[in-house]
Amino acid sequence: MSNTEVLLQQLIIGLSNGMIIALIALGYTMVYGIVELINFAHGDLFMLGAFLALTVVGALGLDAIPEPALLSWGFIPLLIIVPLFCATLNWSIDRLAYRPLRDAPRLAPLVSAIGVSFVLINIGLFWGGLRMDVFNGGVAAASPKDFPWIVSSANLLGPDSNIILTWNELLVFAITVPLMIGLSVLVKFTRLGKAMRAVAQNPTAARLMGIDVDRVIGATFLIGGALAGAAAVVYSSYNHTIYFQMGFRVGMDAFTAAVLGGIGNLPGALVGGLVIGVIRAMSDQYIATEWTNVVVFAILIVVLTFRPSGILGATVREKV
Amino acid sequence: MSLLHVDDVTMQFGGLTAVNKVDFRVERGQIFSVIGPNGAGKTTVFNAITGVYEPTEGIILIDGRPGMRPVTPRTILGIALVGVLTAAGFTIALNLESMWNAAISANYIYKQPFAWGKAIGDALGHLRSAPATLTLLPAIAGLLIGVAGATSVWRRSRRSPDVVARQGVARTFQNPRVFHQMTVLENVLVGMDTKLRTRFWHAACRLGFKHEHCSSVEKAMAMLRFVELEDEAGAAASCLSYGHQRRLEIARALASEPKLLLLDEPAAGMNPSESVDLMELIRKIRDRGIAVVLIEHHMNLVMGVSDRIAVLDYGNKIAEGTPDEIQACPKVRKAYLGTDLD
Amino acid sequence: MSEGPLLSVQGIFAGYGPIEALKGVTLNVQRGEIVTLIGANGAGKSSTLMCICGVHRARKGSIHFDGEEVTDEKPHSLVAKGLAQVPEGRKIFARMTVLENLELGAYLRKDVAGIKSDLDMVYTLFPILGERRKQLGGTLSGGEQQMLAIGRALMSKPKLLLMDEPSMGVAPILTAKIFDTIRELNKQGMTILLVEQNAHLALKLAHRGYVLETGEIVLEDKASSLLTDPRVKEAYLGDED
Amino acid sequence: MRIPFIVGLVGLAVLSGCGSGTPAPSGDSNTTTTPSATPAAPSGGNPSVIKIVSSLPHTGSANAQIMTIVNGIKLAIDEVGGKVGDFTIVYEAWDDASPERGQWDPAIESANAQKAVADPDVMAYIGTYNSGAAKYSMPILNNALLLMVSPANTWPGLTKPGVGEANEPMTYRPSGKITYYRVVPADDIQGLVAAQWASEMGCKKVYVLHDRELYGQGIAKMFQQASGPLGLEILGFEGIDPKASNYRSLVTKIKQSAPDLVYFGGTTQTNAGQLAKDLRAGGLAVKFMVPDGCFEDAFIESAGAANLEGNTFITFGGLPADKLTGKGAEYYANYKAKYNSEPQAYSAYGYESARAVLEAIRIAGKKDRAAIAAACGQIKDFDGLLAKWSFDENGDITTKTLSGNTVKNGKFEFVKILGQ
Amino acid sequence: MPAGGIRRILVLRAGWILLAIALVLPVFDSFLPREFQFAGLMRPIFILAILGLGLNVVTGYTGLLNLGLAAFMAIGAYSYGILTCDIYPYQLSFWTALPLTICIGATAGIVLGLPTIRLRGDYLAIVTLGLGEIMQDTLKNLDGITQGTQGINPLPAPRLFNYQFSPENWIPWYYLLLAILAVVVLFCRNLEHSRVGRSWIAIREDEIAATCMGINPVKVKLLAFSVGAELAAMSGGLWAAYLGSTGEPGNYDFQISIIALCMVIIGGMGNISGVLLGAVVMIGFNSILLVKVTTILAQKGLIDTQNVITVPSNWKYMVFGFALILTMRFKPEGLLPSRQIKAELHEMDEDRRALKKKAGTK
Repeated sequence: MSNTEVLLQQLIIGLSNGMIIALIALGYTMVYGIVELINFAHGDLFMLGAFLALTVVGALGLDAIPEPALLSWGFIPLLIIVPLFCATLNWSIDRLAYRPLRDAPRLAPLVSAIGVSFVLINIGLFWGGLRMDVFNGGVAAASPKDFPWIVSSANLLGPDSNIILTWNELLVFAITVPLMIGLSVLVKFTRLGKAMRAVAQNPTAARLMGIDVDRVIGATFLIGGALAGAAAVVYSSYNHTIYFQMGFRVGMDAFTAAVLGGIGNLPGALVGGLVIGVIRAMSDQYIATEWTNVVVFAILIVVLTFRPSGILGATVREKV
Repeated sequence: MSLLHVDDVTMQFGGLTAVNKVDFRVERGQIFSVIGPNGAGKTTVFNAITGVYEPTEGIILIDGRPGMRPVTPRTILGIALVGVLTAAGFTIALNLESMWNAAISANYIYKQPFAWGKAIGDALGHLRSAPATLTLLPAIAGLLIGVAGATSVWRRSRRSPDVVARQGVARTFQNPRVFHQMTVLENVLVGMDTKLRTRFWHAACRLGFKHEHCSSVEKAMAMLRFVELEDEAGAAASCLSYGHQRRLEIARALASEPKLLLLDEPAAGMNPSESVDLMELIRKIRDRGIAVVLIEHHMNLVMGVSDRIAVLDYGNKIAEGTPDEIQACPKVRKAYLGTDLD
Repeated sequence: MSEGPLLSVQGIFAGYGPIEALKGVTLNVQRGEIVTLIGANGAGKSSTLMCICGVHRARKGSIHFDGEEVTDEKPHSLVAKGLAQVPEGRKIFARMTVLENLELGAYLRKDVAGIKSDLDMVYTLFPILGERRKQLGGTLSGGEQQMLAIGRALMSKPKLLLMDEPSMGVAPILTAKIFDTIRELNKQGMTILLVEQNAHLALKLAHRGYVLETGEIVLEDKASSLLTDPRVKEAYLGDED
Repeated sequence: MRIPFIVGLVGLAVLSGCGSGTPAPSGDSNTTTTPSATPAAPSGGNPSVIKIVSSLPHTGSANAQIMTIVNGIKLAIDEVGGKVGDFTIVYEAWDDASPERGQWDPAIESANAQKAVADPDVMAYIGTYNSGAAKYSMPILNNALLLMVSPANTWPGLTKPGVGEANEPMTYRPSGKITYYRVVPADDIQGLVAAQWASEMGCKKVYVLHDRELYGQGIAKMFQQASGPLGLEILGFEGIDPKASNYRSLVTKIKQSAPDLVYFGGTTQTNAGQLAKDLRAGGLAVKFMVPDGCFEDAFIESAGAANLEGNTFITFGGLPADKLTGKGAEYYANYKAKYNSEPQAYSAYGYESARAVLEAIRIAGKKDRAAIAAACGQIKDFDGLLAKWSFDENGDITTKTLSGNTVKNGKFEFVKILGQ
Repeated sequence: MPAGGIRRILVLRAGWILLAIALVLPVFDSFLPREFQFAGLMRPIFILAILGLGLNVVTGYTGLLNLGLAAFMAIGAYSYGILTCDIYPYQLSFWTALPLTICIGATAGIVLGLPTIRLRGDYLAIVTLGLGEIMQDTLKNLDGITQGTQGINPLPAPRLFNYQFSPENWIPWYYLLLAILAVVVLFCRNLEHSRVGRSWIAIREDEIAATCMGINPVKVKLLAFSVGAELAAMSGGLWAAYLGSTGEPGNYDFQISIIALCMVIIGGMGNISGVLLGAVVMIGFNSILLVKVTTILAQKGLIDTQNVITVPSNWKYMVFGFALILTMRFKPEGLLPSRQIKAELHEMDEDRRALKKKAGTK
């Protein structure tokens, strides 16, 4: 492989990974923007989404298809069921664990979120013990699970090309980009989007406008959950391994992306995700894999030294 | 030299000019009022004076000194030091393991005595023989990042309220900002912070701590007596009524023994009789030799107590003068007071 | 539609934590009148309004609006029933345009044509808002923000308008203008409950008035009578004249 | 309202110590124990009962493997009818993992060791699963001269001088006596054998990866050390992040250097499956070799059988259960009959270590820790699962039988015996 | 209000009550049947309580959310390990190494805090969270120095006069750690009631108002950050000494930071007795109660190896999680009421005593 090819290949890998990170980061940033809560359970919600995706794959027999077609039809039910499930779950979590704490001290919902995260991890562990074929009869509940190929792995650039670009990478973009555009449109132009922005800026005033604040916050969790579900499907079909503890690391990457881009800022999440994805790929290639995490956080600290509110974050001027 | 110089101060927020070329002077022992409609930029001027905001243009001098951290040789030295340390840090970080191997692992034989001198020599020798990409490059990068980072961080915190406060400026806020989780007495003690000398280790081990603590508590009680809050000294500040919180804020501000006191709408939410008491209090503060700058809407209070008044409208100063001059000024009547003052 | 007062508050108690802010407040607002609630700071005026519009929950007592019991209703359903508030300190959405702010006022309404005509009505009432419709709310001056807050409340087509300290922090010249607008609105048939620090101005404007002291109604009368009441004069009007 | 709540929670914490159940036979309080060079075993307990405990991580990822080890131990005890001589053998399976770790926890492992030392009935300690955990319990147990037999520790430094750190293994033997034995061959042997096998298969250039864990990095280093003399060229030696979501960037980098074989020192839990997948997805059709940490069904499950088919090679310090003969075949049949399931790789070692403990008790013939620990070292030509074996002077098992395995049709397939 | 008296005593004297219980606990414990004894398991509580007190300074007093305290604990443990273990040339004793460890922790806190301390709330949270993660990576990668995942062992136990502490005998350890904890508590209490503590709390309550009073926010926050780091490093050093090994770098992970955070919040933010109670509840629940329950269930044979749901240890996360959620639901301000309540009870004893003294002299 020539050096240019390597660079191109790493860019493709970095951007694909970055897109997935960005999709999860959106969930963090939306929830943070509206209730100022670091939703620690978000990564684990994403993990449960991946487990559901695998369960659906097993139930529909998608794993039995030996060489999947370009785009397996199975993708469509996955993309409906999993986001729906994650959205509902996220909404219920908000309803049961966070909503009662709206007036509590600031860190109380954070601890509650950590608690929820533990519960979800435990559910993931049990889920891995399901007596289904895709879970190998549930004997090794805690082991990583293989997520079968449901999209063709044939190289689109031809079998002899050194650079690998498959439908898997394209699918990441094909799902993520429209979701992001849709989300921006929703927040900018729809009635719900306006209500969300109003609640984020001033909940009391929003209430006086006749906005049901709890419902709007619920809707935000719903959308954030759906994004996590979509991300779970994309992640699983791209990486093919899921395990019950994966939420923490993926969630941390996503949260870092959200902060790097400027938390509460939707385009910021995208920029942050892509930057982190690309840095990871480049560090793996040109520095050393074992130092990649250190490199990412060193860059985060340097960026925040010069831009304390993240790349796209606006400087917040406190009203005195 | 006047106590406070505000010269051609302009404040812009994202293209919007909140304050436009405002200038005024406050003399020692004077009560100076700033009036004007809401949004005219009065509080913004306060924030610029106290260092909460940095003015886009213009100069603010307190007792002839700008209210920001001065560029001293120490500052430059400090930034240079951060740069050098970052450079050294980067270089050592990149070579840490190999230096350790050269110095410690290579020289130490299990449970044998260790030659420290040789180890240090070996470590430096190793660093000298390492390729430039591992020594010079990180050192230069570290120096650049260190100096740039330190400068950027220092510049951001250059104008900080604490610098202004240490020059003898204290203030209150439009909405009282007392420390809710503290007692009333502790609130005042926080105000005295700049005057206290207790160092960290003294505090931790209670060395020579008692004496200063007792005298500061005594002073704080005197402040509370001055604003007639001594009965509430042990209560949580959050339990105070709105009016009491305002007085607590004044006591806290006075505790720092300021030369200049800025009061942001102290009479908001007071009924006329309370306003009269407040007027009295402000005069008493002035009599202690403290200059007072006042933002207020209660015209009776302003006119009754002020030595001079400045009027702001849409960020511009439209008039300045004694209360009588201001009341007579047609421009002010038109823009602010309304033609019939009833 | 039922007869009787538009709004009737019966002996409500409310508080924050251990502190009792309201101790049995009772008041009525008849259709078409301006009622004012005056009192010192901390007397519970704002708390009363917050209870009426459902943001704060009353511990005891009942609230009837337009003949219906609404004591435990949520703010959004009260807005739907025709109750709007111009909150204390204006509470503009600073990072939204003037137009978006006004549109949020009509959040619960579905009649596109009605919203359009009301928007025009607000623009005629406050021409400055029309000029600045694309500007962010946070960049308006204090008086303009107050107008925007009133306009925003009007966009929900309320039957009763609650106003909390519309003169607070507004230049005397603008205060007069805002009070003129209130009078104008009332002439067009709007019922208004006005909470005001500036007792003198408020009593001059209103038909009736209540005086609130430490969470209790201590006086209730025609506004003109209150203006001359010696107790009121001493405590709230002072040497204004 | 407030007080009952606080009191309740404090009470809960206090009660946790009391629990419920029948009080155990009382003995001297261990508070009177004085420290000294000679161990003072707690007296008391039931003279006719000998307790064997195991300390293995029941929580988390290795759980399935651990359960079959525990079953193996139980099987060995059942085979002797729960009695050795006049002593009734009692077995307790302790957990050295904690929920927040998701794996073994140093605090719990060392607490387990202290608990075992304090209990006068405990005469043998089977464990640990992880070599890292053994470092905590070994000195404590050794000081009390309590026999410790590990079914799974493979870090060479635990027994062999000169392989690990400068102070290993003396540091684990404060009493100066050997009380720690293991029934698995250590990693230096496995690393060597793996390198030999790679060379036999005709590989010239190798890229070595490891998971930066004690086991994985250790064995990768052993592999690297053994490669030099065999003429294998090491193209790279790199640690991976076991929590990363994929290794495609790394695979691209490896691809650039065009190796014949990628060796990964790591386990299923440290993402061996993901690495295998990414090697294939990255279009790198080279041989992939992993050590026995991946010799469990979970590896095939997590990697996806298709990704391993034919070009993945696994070394294992023993034979697969169904390839055992003689005593081993007997064990395999009994296990399947009793538990109605297939044993996993290390189950046989659980069984073997329990048998070694029972044999030591039999040789000692009395309930005395020092005697039993010493007796274990005297086990010679024991009829083991693989062959007859003894413990050498370090406490290592003398068998060096390793098997080379591959994956065929979604199952491990035995290829050959290595290292003989 | 008859309960008021008890409540008052509980709130105001919680520290003394806890100390008294801790002092007599080993005696009480020795009367319990052996398999139910638990006082020996209390030692991790003391060590982690120091960590909790460190976080209390950073998060409880100063309001900086630090999610990477484990990094400083790791620094402490590894510093202690390198300074004492005989595979390195330093080979200091416990009593020299521990203060050095604390100094290293404080320095690390300042160095790492300098570029980040100005970040607002949640940005600092993510930076510290990242710090916690990369510290493990760094310690693993520098295996030439730290032995990587081998851990540094054995580490010498302390020696006091001619007495050598040993892992077998837990009673001396118990009292040693209790004494160190008591010193740390005293240290924190002195700070809390001094100018330093006041400026921390002022910064937490209202940063702008505090700065306008002349408090330099950067200095004050940095001080708090480094005191937190110092206490964390201390607990790391003690932890390593207690276990006789630094353990793997992976042991100092996010879970440790989270446990410390939960201790502080469940106990009651900014309240020393609350943090101590939080430590007892959290660690007691985690390492004593759950372990005992599992053992009892295992003895009763209620475990089916083939089914993940019937293994009790698999439920630990669930129980732990629900405990956190429910505590926050019903006691969001923590188990022990904070300073606020104390203030409402008019009992800021320190100032009150000073006041009384003044009244007496006049």
